[in-house]
Amino acid sequence: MNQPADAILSLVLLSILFSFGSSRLPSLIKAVAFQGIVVSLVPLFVGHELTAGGVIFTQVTLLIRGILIPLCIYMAIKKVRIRREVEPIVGYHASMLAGLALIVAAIAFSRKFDLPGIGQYALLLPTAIALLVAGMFLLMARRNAIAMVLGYITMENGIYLVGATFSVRAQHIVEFGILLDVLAGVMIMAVILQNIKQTLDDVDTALLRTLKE
Amino acid sequence: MIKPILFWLLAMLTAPFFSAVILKVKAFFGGKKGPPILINYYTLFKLFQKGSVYSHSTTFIFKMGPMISLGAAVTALLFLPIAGQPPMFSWHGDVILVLYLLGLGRFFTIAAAMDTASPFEGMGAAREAYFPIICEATLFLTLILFFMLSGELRLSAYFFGNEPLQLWRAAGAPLLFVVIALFIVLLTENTRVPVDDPATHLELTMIHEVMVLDHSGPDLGMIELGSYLKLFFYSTIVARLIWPYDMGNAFVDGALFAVAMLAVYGVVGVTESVMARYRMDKVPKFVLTSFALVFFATIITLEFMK
Amino acid sequence: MVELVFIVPLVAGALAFFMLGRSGRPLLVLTGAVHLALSVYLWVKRPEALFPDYFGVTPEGLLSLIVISLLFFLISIYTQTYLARSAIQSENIFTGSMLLFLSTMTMVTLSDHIMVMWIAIEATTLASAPLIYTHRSAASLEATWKYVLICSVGIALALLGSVLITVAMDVGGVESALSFSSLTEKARGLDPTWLKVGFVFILVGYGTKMGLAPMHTWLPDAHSEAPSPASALLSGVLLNCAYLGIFKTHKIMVAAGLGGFSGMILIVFGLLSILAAATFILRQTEYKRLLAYSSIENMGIIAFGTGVGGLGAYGAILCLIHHSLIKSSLFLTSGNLLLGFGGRLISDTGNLIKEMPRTFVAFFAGFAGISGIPPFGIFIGELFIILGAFRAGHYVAVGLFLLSLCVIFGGFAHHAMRISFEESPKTVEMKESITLVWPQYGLLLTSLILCFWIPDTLYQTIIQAVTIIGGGF
Amino acid sequence: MELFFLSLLLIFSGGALALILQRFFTPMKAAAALFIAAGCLLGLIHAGLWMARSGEAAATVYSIEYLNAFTLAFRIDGLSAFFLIAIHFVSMLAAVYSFHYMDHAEKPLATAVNYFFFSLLVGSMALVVAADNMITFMLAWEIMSLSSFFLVIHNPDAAENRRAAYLYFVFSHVGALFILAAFGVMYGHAGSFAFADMSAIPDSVKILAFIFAFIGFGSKAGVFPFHVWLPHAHPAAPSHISAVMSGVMIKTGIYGILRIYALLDCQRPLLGEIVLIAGILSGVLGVVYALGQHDIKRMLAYCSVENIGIILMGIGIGMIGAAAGKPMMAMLGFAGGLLHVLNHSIFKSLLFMGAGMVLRKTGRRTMDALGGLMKNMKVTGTTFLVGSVAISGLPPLNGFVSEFLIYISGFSGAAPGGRAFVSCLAVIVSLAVIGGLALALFTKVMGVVFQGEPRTEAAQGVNETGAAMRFPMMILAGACLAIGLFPVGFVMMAMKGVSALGLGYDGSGMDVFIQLSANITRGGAVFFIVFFTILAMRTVLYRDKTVSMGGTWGCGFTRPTPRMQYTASSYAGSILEFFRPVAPLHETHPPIRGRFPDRTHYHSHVDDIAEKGMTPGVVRPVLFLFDKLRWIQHGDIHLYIGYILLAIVALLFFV
Repeated sequence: MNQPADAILSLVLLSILFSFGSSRLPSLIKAVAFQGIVVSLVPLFVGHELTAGGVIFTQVTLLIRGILIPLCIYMAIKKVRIRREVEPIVGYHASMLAGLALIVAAIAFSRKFDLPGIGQYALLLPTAIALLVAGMFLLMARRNAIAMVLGYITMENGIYLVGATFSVRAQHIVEFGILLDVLAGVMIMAVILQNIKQTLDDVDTALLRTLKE
Repeated sequence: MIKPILFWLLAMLTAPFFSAVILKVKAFFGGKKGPPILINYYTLFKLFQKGSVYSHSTTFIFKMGPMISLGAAVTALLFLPIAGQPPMFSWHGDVILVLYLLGLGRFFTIAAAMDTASPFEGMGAAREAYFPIICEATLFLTLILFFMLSGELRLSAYFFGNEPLQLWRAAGAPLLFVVIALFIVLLTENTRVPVDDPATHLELTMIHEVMVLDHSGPDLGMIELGSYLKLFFYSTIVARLIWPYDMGNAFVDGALFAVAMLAVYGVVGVTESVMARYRMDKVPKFVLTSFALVFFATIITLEFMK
Repeated sequence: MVELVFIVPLVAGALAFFMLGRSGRPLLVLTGAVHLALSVYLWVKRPEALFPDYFGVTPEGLLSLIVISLLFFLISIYTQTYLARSAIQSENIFTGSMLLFLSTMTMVTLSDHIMVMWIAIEATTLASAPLIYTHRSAASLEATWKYVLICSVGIALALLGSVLITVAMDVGGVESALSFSSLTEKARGLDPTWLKVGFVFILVGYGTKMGLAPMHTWLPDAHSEAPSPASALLSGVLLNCAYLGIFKTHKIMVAAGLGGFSGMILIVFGLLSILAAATFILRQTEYKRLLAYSSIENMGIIAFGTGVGGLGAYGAILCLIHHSLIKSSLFLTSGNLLLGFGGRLISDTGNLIKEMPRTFVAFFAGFAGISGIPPFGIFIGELFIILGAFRAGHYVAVGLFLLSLCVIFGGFAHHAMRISFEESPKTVEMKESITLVWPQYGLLLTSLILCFWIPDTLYQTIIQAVTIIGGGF
Repeated sequence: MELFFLSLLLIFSGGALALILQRFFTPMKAAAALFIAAGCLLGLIHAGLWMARSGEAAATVYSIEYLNAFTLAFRIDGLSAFFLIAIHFVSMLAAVYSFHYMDHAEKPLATAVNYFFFSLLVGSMALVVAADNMITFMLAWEIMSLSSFFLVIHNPDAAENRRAAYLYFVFSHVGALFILAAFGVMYGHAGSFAFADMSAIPDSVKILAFIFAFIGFGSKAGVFPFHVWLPHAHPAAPSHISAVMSGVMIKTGIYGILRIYALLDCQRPLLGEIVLIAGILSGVLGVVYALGQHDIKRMLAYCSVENIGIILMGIGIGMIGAAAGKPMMAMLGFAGGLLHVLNHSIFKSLLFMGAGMVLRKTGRRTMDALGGLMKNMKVTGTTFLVGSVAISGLPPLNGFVSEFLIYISGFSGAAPGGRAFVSCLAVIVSLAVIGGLALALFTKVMGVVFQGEPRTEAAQGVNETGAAMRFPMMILAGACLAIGLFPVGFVMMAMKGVSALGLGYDGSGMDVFIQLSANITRGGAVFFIVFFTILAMRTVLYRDKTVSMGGTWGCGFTRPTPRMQYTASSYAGSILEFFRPVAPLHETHPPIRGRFPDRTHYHSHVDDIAEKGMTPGVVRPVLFLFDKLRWIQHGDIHLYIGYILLAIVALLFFV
């Protein structure tokens, strides 16, 4: 815990618990936004040489991950006045417990391998794994479509955390392409959400089970 | 070469006589005088003199039936050693040909019966088609046995000279089963009691007689002659098996053979006198016993030869 | 120069969004033609890319590319009449997305960089989402939602997989560009554990997109809800693009000496997909879903063949090409069925041979082809895959393979007979105009010819593609 | 070889011409029939010339490059040539027959398509028997199946035709997959597509491959219990197609079995016993089921099953003989089986053509609706009679010759002791039983269809116009008699086929065959002499006798009617009763009650146990199993994502 990175990463872990426990979408969005900001800042702390391009790119990432993506989800909610509940399949308390277990498991799991370059950042890998699985968890444990989208974003954040810290080689242009993809994806999802709301008058995915065998 | 022909002609001439013996025996059991011993010759003579009446329904098959059945029987006799004398033809596998020729005769007898559009003849035809199937199985099983015993596949190898004796020597007691089985086959193939009663008056229960209802004149004569010959054929086989000895003199052998034949025909007559016709659905079981017997014999013989 | 091939449709697509009414249609054909010409040029010349560390001309890429542009050209011709016959609102979005879709898929085939490949594949998802939602119905909305979400999640995992491969580089201490080609060269140095993990993630990720069971769940919905030309593209070539990603990674694995591991995984997933397809083909009620599941089956067959390697890998590539040709023709034919009978249920159709004879020819030929009956090419592909599998000694696997093929044929044939010969509930009064049948005929004819004669250059390209994964004979 | 391909070219061009000329009905038929027949004639000449070569003729080989790396290899040896003769002979006559048979002028396109696929079928059959590597074989085989499928579905309006076509399609494709599996097993060990390299693989593998191949080819040949498609497909197809399919197409299955056997060169008695048991089952059950049929074409189809059984019995006994090291037994068995292939192709196509003529003129396939056709259909009736006698295996016709050889083979193996004895015993007895049943069967058909009085007005006042339909039947009937009386040449042909099996039996023992054939000829001659003598006597007896006509003696019935005739059902009834365990007989007839009973009816139906067992035994379990899995796709996206996670986790365990 002697690294500043670890300090904020622990906050991210907290935000995961928070997102698991929160029953209302706006708070969930805030949590996701916070994670986005943090993960896009992490590369600055992790000791890569800070080129100008690097710094600029970090800011762009911050802009997109931290602000744009959460914003367009928020807009979607605003525009169509979606109910604020996340309609859990797994209850909040159970989710909280699951989150704790997840974090512990992630830390224990990441002890297994020591990777060059990031050895000293104790929480980096755990956080990445935790974010990944947490996203998956939200995707599977929330009936509300928007919550699911947010889960997807959480996942993406986790993957970005891994990517940004390990693939030092990855050219920024490529990273940027990835970023754009994610952004576009989220936007399209937002559009779909609006359409769902308009056609079905709710974003409860229980209504989206007509196509089956 | 002359002797085979002689015996072949002799067989064809005496066949009607032997059949008459059956009638005599039955008459005896019935306490009657019975028809003259040459009755069958009179019948044939009478029939050959007559003309014929044909049904509108019939076609040329109706006319072919008698000819082919007679022809088949005659040809069969050409391959059979009569009275232990050499047959006119004999080669590897001739016995199969003979059996199938008799089958050909049956085919056309049935076809001729079906030609008349008469319900009763169809009925008889169906039975005529049914029962011999089992007989054939029996016969071919017997053939396998004989082949195992003699290592040959020709009639003369079983019934010529003292070959039958060789069979008895090789097989021994089991051959007794075969004799019984062959006797059953004889009764079935020639539609005698207990399979069929030639003397009955109810068409519903007939087999052979009903099939020839519409034949008349020479056609009927040929059919009768054919049936005599067929009976003679099977009787010869049985007779040779019960009298397997060979004296080496044609006349003596002929005489003894005639005696054996009389015995066989007599037994047929006795059977007809003491037994009643089986119900039609009982007949297959009766015929199957012959198959069982031969099968039994074959198995035992196998043990012997081991 | 290489990049031009996907830039052209990109620009055209951007343009198409602003072309109102039906003015976009000719652009579709025009772009298709240009694209075809460019691809042929690429095939012949094999030029260098402007950004060689992102893009490059690889044999497998070329194969997919040429198929894509041939298909797109014919499909665009078909689309003219289809659009005219069916009511589609906001046509400009449809045409625009079609073109963008084409451009992104082209990009997939030409990208050599792991990340760029990922970007392109994700882009195909985004570009094709509007196509699925064309009909604006609740069902199509649901299909789109599932398609986008499931594919995005899956592909996110593929991204993780790509990242993990870079981790494998770090751990293995390999200095290399992130391009498939150079990684394949230096594969020996990569850390095997991380490489395996990376492959697993990439397989599941791109497998989701390729429609391998159990990640196939989105596929039947999307393919059945999209308008037929779009389904033809989705099923015909999009799956190939996803397969390309797996194929290239498999190449790295083989080069790293982990071919056994990845091959076995491919075989297992292939079998799973075939079994899943069998499950739903048997009692299928909608003909487009039927075709969709048949695509899953064929993807399974291809994965199986790739995993088997040797003769099987060669057969897999043949299956890949012929499946694209035949399946897209079948989907176009299903468009005719929809136009003619108006219903999407199999029970809505019937007696095709009398009602729409020309369509019947295309339909039944396609059915025979997809079931691996000559004179269509899948037959020879499956033949090689099966023989190759026996050669490689996977007796149990190939036994399951054959049995499930029997089941699938039984089911598919039942539906095909139903559609073709049973009494029809209604009489069709649709004119089978040339453009509604000849594209299918063209595709089927190509498959037929390729079953008996493969141009040498094509043959050489296939061989180049498969030799690295131990393909060939 | 050039001649061979030239004939193929002619045949295919016939089909193509049909499609081109479909506008003009009669010229189209004429052109197509002419070209196909000419092509077949050429092929026949080619095969005949090949056969005519003296001594151990070497195989002619030909190969073309295929898909840059492979070859389509063709090889014609004795076996191929033998089958080619049958194929081309029957197809030629069928083509001629079709000219008058296909008279639906209102459906020119359907007819043209029929001719097209007919030519494809003939050509692909020729290619199948000429193929010399797996790829070529499978290609030709599948095209054969596909084209014959389209021939079966010629008239899709009738529901039973559709069902028949579906059954046939599935059976042939599944069979093809089994063959492919067999090839796969072989390729897996030999590593080569060429047929020549297959004998090097281990014996256990050989047995596996042979069993796969036997199932595959058996389902094409109609071996019990894979024959289910056959009695459905043959009535559905046009009669000349049934003639070709039943006459020669199913024989390609026999060819496949023989070829695989020759390739594997595996001398285990087990193989022979498998073939033998299958043969006996098909033989007996086939003829029993045939007895139970009312539809004449269905009956003939089941009868094909029976004859396939006889052929397999010959081949099986031959294989057992080869395994037991008894050359004479082996050669006789194979020769008998092969000769029966030729014979059956002749008389079965003859019978189907006759049935086709009946169907054309009366429009009825139900036997009990016919009767008395002999009077107006002299040629058809007579040739049908010849065919019936021949197929019952009776002398002096060709059916007897092949069965005779099989009998002799069985007997020559019937030395006590040893594994072979039981097989021989089984073969001989079951052949005898089959012979008897076949006799009953065909006396029934002759009697009910062609003899007696017409049972319905459909059978009254018919004719047999159409020379193109009569002519082939006469040729075929002539062929039956020719082979039956002078078998030596044909037996030698069969021997050429046997020598191609590579059993290492040289020319020795040929004299035995010549002897046997000569004997058969002598037997026939003797019979004919006797017969003609009797004929002469008969004519003498009938000279200047009064021959009058009258009604049939109705045994007391004053007004007999045609409806009183014995029906096919009742004719076969008692025999079927005997076989009830294997052929469940269902009868429905309301009992007659009351003093003045009203009209009653009788309906009987025999179940094919294989067909009965197919649904509960195969279809339902499969459906059940897969229906249990359908919940996978239940529409809930959460679990869909769960699947992805599951896949990842499962895979990570194996890393």
